Amino acid sequence: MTSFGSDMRRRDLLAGAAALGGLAAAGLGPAAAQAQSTTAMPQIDSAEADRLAAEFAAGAEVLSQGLALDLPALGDNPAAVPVRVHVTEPITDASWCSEIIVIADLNPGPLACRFRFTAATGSADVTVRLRLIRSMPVRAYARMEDGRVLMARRDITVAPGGCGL
Amino acid sequence: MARPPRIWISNETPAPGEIVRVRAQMVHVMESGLRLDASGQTVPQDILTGFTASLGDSLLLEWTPEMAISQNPYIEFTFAARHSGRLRMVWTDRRGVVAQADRDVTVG
Amino acid sequence: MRATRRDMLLAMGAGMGTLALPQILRAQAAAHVAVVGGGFGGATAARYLRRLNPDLRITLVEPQEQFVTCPFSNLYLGRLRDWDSITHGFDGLRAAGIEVIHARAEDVDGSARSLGLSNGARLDWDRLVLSPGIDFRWGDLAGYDEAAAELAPHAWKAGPQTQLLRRQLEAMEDGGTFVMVVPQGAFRCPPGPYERASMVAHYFKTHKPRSRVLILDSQDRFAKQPLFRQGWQALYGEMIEWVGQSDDGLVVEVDASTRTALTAFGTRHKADVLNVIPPQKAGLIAERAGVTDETGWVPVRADRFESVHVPGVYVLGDATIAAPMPKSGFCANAQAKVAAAAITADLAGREPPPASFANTCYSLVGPGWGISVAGVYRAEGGKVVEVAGSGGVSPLEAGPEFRQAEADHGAGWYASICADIWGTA
Amino acid sequence: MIRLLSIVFLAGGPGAAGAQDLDAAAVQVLAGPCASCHGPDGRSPGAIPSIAGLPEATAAERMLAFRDGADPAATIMPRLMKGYDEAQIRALAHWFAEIGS
Repeated sequence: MTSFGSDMRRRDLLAGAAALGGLAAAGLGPAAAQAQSTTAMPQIDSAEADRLAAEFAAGAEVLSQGLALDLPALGDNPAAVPVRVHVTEPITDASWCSEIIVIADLNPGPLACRFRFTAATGSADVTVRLRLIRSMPVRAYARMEDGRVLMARRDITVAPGGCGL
Repeated sequence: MARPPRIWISNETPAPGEIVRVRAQMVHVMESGLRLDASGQTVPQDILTGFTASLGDSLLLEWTPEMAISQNPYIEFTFAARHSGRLRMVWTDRRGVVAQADRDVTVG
Repeated sequence: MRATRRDMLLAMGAGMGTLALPQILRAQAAAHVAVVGGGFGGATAARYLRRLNPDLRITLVEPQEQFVTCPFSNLYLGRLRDWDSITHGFDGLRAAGIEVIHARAEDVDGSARSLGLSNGARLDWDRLVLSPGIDFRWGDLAGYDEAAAELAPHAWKAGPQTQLLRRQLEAMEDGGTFVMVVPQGAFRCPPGPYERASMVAHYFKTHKPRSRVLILDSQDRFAKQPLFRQGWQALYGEMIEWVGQSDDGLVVEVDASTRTALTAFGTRHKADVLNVIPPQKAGLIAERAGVTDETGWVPVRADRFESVHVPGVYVLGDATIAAPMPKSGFCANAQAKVAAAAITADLAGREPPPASFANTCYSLVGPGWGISVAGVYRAEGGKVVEVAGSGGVSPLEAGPEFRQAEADHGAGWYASICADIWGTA
Repeated sequence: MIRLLSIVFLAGGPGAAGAQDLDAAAVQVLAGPCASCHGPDGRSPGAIPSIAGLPEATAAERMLAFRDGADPAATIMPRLMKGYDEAQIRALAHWFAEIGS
């Protein structure tokens, strides 16, 4: 995923913008009409996402193992894309996850949400629903109490199915 | 508040250490702040800003949603049931606490 | 072998210059195009290839001797159509000079350019068209597998499943509940579930007026939503209840033996007739041909609907990733015409003409109450795009004449497109 | 069956968007979706009007009126015609006029 400008689909953007504008989920009117009433615009690249990631890692080496990111490869409803993030290694009193962030690279605000856990949680497994403005990489970072930073990343094709949605 | 949050919990009487799964969803407009109204004015942002889950005195989870979270925010999480207590979930937005839900968890 | 002959022809053309052109065209005109799938995409492709180049050899591979259309199968459930009227044979295609083989396509070898059939035959092809429709992601929804579908039919491939669902509706006692489960992820015919709910409600209203329709939806919005809801209110009052994801509509498990659907927040809905529309993916042969990607669907070059993975293989219809074009019969038909033109041009060594597509989807809310959505599309930068300013849904404020006209046009569309595809009216 | 037609633009005019691309093969593709409602070659077996053989000027006028929202009785055609420019509409009118003649 490098060039994002050339493959933008109009409907992709419209529906995604409507989703971020907050109207789409309300089911009001055709997508085009919704899109005209939002200022939502995608990031032009992953620079802000990279900055957020670097800030989170704070200099620690980022490991691409131990964290799972589940999301559909095809997002046919950009207003509600289910995303699950979970640490796959055992959570123990000695090794537990204190924080997770989810980044949607090209959303107007790439930081989608943040989770904090405690030693009492005994687990690190969360699912939320995101609105995505267009096809993009989605990533998650997890901070382990021992200082390690774990990372997972998936690309999602946002392609609303149409037919008067 | 249109209605209380919807809660599902995989087991309210878990074995010690059992991983309990929780689903929670509340009604919230999640206005992104990017939308224009009919007169072309920006509709002010109005999103959920925080969610916490605790079991008795133990904090389990803090969630900080941003505007990318879908309308009627949904969260699913797990925790290890190490002691009995009241599972309390609290939702806040700019106005303060907007919803709360409690479930008693009895570890047996 | 085919590829070799093609290469030779190209080499001959290069060597002999323009004088050889007529001979080359004749030789290439005898090329063989195999088409898998006798539905809206495949049968259209076969017929239009024949029209565009009468010298082509065209073989259509379709297991069924009669094709039953998903469009208008909801009207069969509502008793507004009989079975024969949605069933189409292949005599029209044979009469047009297309060889029709009733077998299942089992495997595709994209480099050897051959196709294996369930009857043991192998077909060599110069170009292959796959229009395989959908298959189900059995197991994605807990408790719902092929055996469960015999108790709680999906009826999302028209045929015995559709007839089973109608028999169950007919056997249901007045006062019963019809429950429909609408899946997560892209599925065939986005307005289909809601037209089905309408047609079942029409059947209930006319035969079992104390019964109800409950739609359990994995999403918070659906195709033509305001139009459907307006029509439901006007025609069926409170008979149809729609429950979206935020209202605990997402079903996570099904028990077909007790006809029960369990939602994410733990509500058990007991149905008298349970219709589960399962999560979907491209038809199996697409996977075997190596044209699907990690989404389970088929990425295609928008200007010709050729696979991005396997050159020479064209893929049409519901199996493809063609958004913003929806997964509709009309779109498969439109894509087939673009692909047929591209294949014909390609075999003749010409650039394909610019792609142009349209879609019109009619849904029947009740007798004399039709609604529609339309769109015009073209290819741009490798993607399908909707032409700015085109398309949209029927106006919400339209009167009865408008709804009646759209109901009539829906029937007219069906007659026309069936004539266009199978030569049947 | 489908003749190769040489499209002459009587009214599209030079410089009309896309006109230079409209050879016969292009118009045939453009006309593809019309058959889905109006029947093969524009000859409808059902409730939707046939368009094969309509006089070219009449057909173009009607399609342009649909596009411009000037036909109050129209249902879906305005939404479809907004997807085509004038040169394309005139080429379609010519195509279906020729088919019927």
